[in-house]
Amino acid sequence: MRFGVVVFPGSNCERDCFHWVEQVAGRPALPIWHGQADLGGVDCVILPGGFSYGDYLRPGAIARLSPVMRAVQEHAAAGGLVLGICNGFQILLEAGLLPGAVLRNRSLKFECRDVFLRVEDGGTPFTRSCRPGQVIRLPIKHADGNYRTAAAGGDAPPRVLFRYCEADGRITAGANPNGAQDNIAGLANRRGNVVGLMPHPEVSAEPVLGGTDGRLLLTSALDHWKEQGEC
Amino acid sequence: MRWRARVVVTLKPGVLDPQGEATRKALNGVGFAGVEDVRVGKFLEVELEAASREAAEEMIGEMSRRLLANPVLEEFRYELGSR
Amino acid sequence: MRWRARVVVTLKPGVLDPQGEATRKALNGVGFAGVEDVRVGKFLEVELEAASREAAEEMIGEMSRRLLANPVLEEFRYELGSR
Amino acid sequence: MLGDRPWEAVGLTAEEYRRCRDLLGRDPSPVELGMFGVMWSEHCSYKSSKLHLSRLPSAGPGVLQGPGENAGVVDLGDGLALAFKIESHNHPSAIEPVQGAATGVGGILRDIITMGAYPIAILDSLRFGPIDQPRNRHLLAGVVTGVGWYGNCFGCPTVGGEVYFEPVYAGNPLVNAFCAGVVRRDEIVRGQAQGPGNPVLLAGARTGRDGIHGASLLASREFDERAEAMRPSVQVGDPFLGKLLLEACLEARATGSLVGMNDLGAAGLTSASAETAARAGTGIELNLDRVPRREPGMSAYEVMLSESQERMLLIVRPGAEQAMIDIFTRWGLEAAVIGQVTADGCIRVREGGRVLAEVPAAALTREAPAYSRPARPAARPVLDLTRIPDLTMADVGPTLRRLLGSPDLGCREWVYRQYDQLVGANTVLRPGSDAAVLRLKGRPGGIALAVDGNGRHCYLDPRTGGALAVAEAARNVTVSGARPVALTNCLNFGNPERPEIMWEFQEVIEGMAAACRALGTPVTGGNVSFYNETLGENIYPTPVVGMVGLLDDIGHATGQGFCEAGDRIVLLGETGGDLGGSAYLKICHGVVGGPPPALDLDAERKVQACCREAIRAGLVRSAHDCADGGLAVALAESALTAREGARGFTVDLAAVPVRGVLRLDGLLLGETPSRIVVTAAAAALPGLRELAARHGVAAGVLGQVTDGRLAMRRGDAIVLDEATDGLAAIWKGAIPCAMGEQG
Ligand SMILES: Nc1ncnc2c1ncn2[C@@H]1O[C@H](COP(=O)(O)OP(=O)(O)O)[C@@H](O)[C@H]1O
Ligand SMILES: [Mg+2]
Repeated sequence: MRFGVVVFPGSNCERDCFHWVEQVAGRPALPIWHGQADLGGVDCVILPGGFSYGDYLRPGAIARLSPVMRAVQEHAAAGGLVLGICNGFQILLEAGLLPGAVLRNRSLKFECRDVFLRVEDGGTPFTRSCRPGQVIRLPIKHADGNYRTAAAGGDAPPRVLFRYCEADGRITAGANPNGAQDNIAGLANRRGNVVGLMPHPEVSAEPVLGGTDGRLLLTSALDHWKEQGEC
Repeated sequence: MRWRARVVVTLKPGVLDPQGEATRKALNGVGFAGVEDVRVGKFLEVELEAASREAAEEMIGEMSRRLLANPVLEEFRYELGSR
Repeated sequence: MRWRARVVVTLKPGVLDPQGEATRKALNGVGFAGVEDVRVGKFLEVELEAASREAAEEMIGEMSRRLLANPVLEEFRYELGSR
Repeated sequence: MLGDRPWEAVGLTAEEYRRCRDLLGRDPSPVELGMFGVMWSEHCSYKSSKLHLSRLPSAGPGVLQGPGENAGVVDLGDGLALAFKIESHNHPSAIEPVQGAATGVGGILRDIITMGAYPIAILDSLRFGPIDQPRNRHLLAGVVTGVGWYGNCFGCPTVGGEVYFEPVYAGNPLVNAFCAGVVRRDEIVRGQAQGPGNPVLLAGARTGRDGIHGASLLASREFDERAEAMRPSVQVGDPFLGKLLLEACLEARATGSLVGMNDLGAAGLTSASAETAARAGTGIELNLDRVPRREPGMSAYEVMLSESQERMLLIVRPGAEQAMIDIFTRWGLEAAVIGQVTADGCIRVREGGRVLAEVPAAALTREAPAYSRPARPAARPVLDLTRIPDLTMADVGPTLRRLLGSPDLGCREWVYRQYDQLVGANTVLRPGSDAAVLRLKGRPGGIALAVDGNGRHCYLDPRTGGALAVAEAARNVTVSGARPVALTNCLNFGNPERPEIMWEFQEVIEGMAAACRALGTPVTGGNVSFYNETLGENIYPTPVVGMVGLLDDIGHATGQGFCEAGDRIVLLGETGGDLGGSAYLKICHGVVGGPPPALDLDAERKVQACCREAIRAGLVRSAHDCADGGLAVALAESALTAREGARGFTVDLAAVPVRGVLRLDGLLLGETPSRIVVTAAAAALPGLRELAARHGVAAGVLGQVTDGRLAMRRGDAIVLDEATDGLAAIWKGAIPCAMGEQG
């Protein structure tokens, strides 16, 4: 299975994503430049965290206009796997690949700390090796993670994958680090092939860094791929 | 011709506004008790070159929809003047 | 009486505006070649209670100086309307 | 045309003006005078400090680059090296906290990038006035926002730092930023304009009117109303552009055609060209018509002095120009050939065909004035302990609560939560322990980093205080499992034209030098910030030490928090009960006086060697030094930052190794240095005892790790019995409450 990581101007977790893929999948990921019109034939494209275009205007607003995003759209439409982490998630929201939008954190501050997440849906390629209801620990580091569904409301609720929770899995206001609606930390499109989340699995996938739950998203993707028998 | 557009981007009514809320609290906190509500938006000044007013209006509307405002939570309005 | 003030906060002329600059480049990049300059500021809608227009004006000016605008880098202007 | 007192406009004295006229053999042109003004400013010329700085030891086995370049460099082994440096941005932060702090971080990052290194860690050392005053809260909030904004957006983790609150910093907050970066030994870049004929490029952001005279007027003068009027000269940072600049510079280096590189900071193009030329013994000819500008109508004077951020000067091989320009363009940055290296040693500035300046690079740098300013010892408040009643056992609980709930000793999480501590995927020990520890990918080892400097101690006895700063920084690195190897320092002082300030400066340097020699940690560089004086009030002499330590095995990384109930708690080192200058006297009695804790460098060396060996031998599970708040606060911190199930202790104070008979307050809250609280599994005790004996270090087994309560006895009298949760709430709430963010 081939992974690619898109590099936007101002991305700053792309190196961490390369390292993560290398650690977990055992092979290097392909760098994909924001100006590229194609994804170089990767099976899973990762939009990394950081501050693409400085988060100027709105996080992800400028990045989603990059040439590479058309290729990402087509990849997603064709059922290809897409994972957006933090700023990558924000870009997917701005691009309309995932529903909703984010506002500034309730605290109006950048928040960097570990959070507990309850896995709400083990049915996507990125969560299948988690038990539904399983509680995992990952770090967050963002200033704009206050997730909101569309103002009008009307449209169907998002397919929620992760919610901020207490260590024991209870969903409480106290466990919500940014004010996100319904403690939503990550979601998928209906089909499940496009996933975005605010927490950072890529810096929590090695014992030496104090956590390994970050491996789950990639091991899930790898299992999914094996099952498709296309490895 | 050269134009200057003033674009105001605001959150749609009903969308919660953490910044506005914090600003109101801060204002009440330093003695502006009379402040009941604050909403924070963006104000953009765009200088552009366009053949006609229509062309300029066209451009501004287009760029506001595509970039300056997020259709999910925000709305925009603008004024156009010549320079 | 209840008033609504619209406060516009902008960077002083000459102060670097990285955000405006990035926005201009982005707009040029997606085909809005005519865009020559973008400056990004804040737009605040403040609803307040004040005895008279003078009192309201007084309050708005005061809070803009103290909180809404950063006197080092920004300047502000406002309009006042009754609700 | 320059008026009859031309020197005043650029912050020089009549004497200094005469000196530059002698060096030129004529009157300086307006542009030349501006160049002298900034280059001979205190900030750029170190004219009041350079004669004394030479007293600091700067050589050592692992040192690959000492003072004189943009950053120091130490050897990490196997062809890898670490570049690191600390810088102040005090006055800009006082004027505009967010941008001042942000551009301070941007500046130190560029110093590291300039060495060809990839930045992997930032630490910030901050000083403010008491935060019960709104202005100080505003400054703290703004500075933390600025540090976070730049570091987070740039993508370099902020992994540690310190925050102090003292009235003396109300008018002069201190914002010191430390950065470290990794570089392959054979890829280290120097800030040297080698090779006459080599093209000189200016890359990064366009040049605007920002920060004109920042160096000479803001950073090199005492601070008063006039500074308010200089506000328009505040620079604005762009971390987004800063990150692009990093990527482009790394690519430029990789081409092999990069000869030298220097960031544009204080004194902008003037300093970058003069410094690179002077270091290489060459000259540079600049054609200002080629400088990419942000605004029309800028004069040559403004272009030469602009402090616009995110710019780099590159010296490249002939023929490589276009390749370089292409790299920067690809990253969306400006780059232009603005001149070339010459052999005549002159900085020559042309515009519109005219030569506007022609100054020997040496005249702007090496030949700058050097003053041995008069120094006079100053009396310091004495401490009369007879006027301060000792603590009764009943006082201990309430006192500990008061200390842990004070902004001085409260948890710093409110600050470091606003920083990305993790980007880079190297952070092994995050903020919240004595030092930060980072792994080095693909290697067994890692590095430890800490910044320390207790201004109160330095005020009470500058020489001892200077030594204590080095000792504490080394200790913080040691207890984290590393071997301290070298340091950088930021010397924050008042007005050097005052003899007592010069005395403080010289004493601090003597103290630091002695500690550096004793602990084997040379000084590879740093920064001096004078004129931290507002309306006659000077700050405490505040040397901030940024210490680098190495771990051979990342598995040795050791935190300050207790690990497991049942582990034995051992105190290494003797307690002298030194109350002078303690946090306790300041917070609970409003007293800042007496001699600071005495430092025995030999004892310090021994206790650190012992702790390191114990960690390497796998004998200890946690280690935390006793600093502000002494033994009681150290024990409490280890419990408050412990793993689940180990959040408590029970100790017997009778087991504390003491020097003489001590008061209870001195025993619990005195700040005797050279003490380390370690925990060890019961089975490891004999080994630990034996090790301590071999190192000649006193070791007292105080008790053991428990969960839920902090309990102290003295013999069979109860001294303390507090629920951990209650204290945790007070400790964690200290800064949020002071900031008015929660009840
Ligand atoms: N300004 C800051 N930025 C980041 N981390 C900080 C800051 N201030 C304090 N910290 C962290 O909080 C912890 C406690 O700080 P401090 O009490 O100064 O430690 P010590 O007394 O061991 O020097 C340390 O891990 C330190 O790195
Ligand atoms: Mg310590």
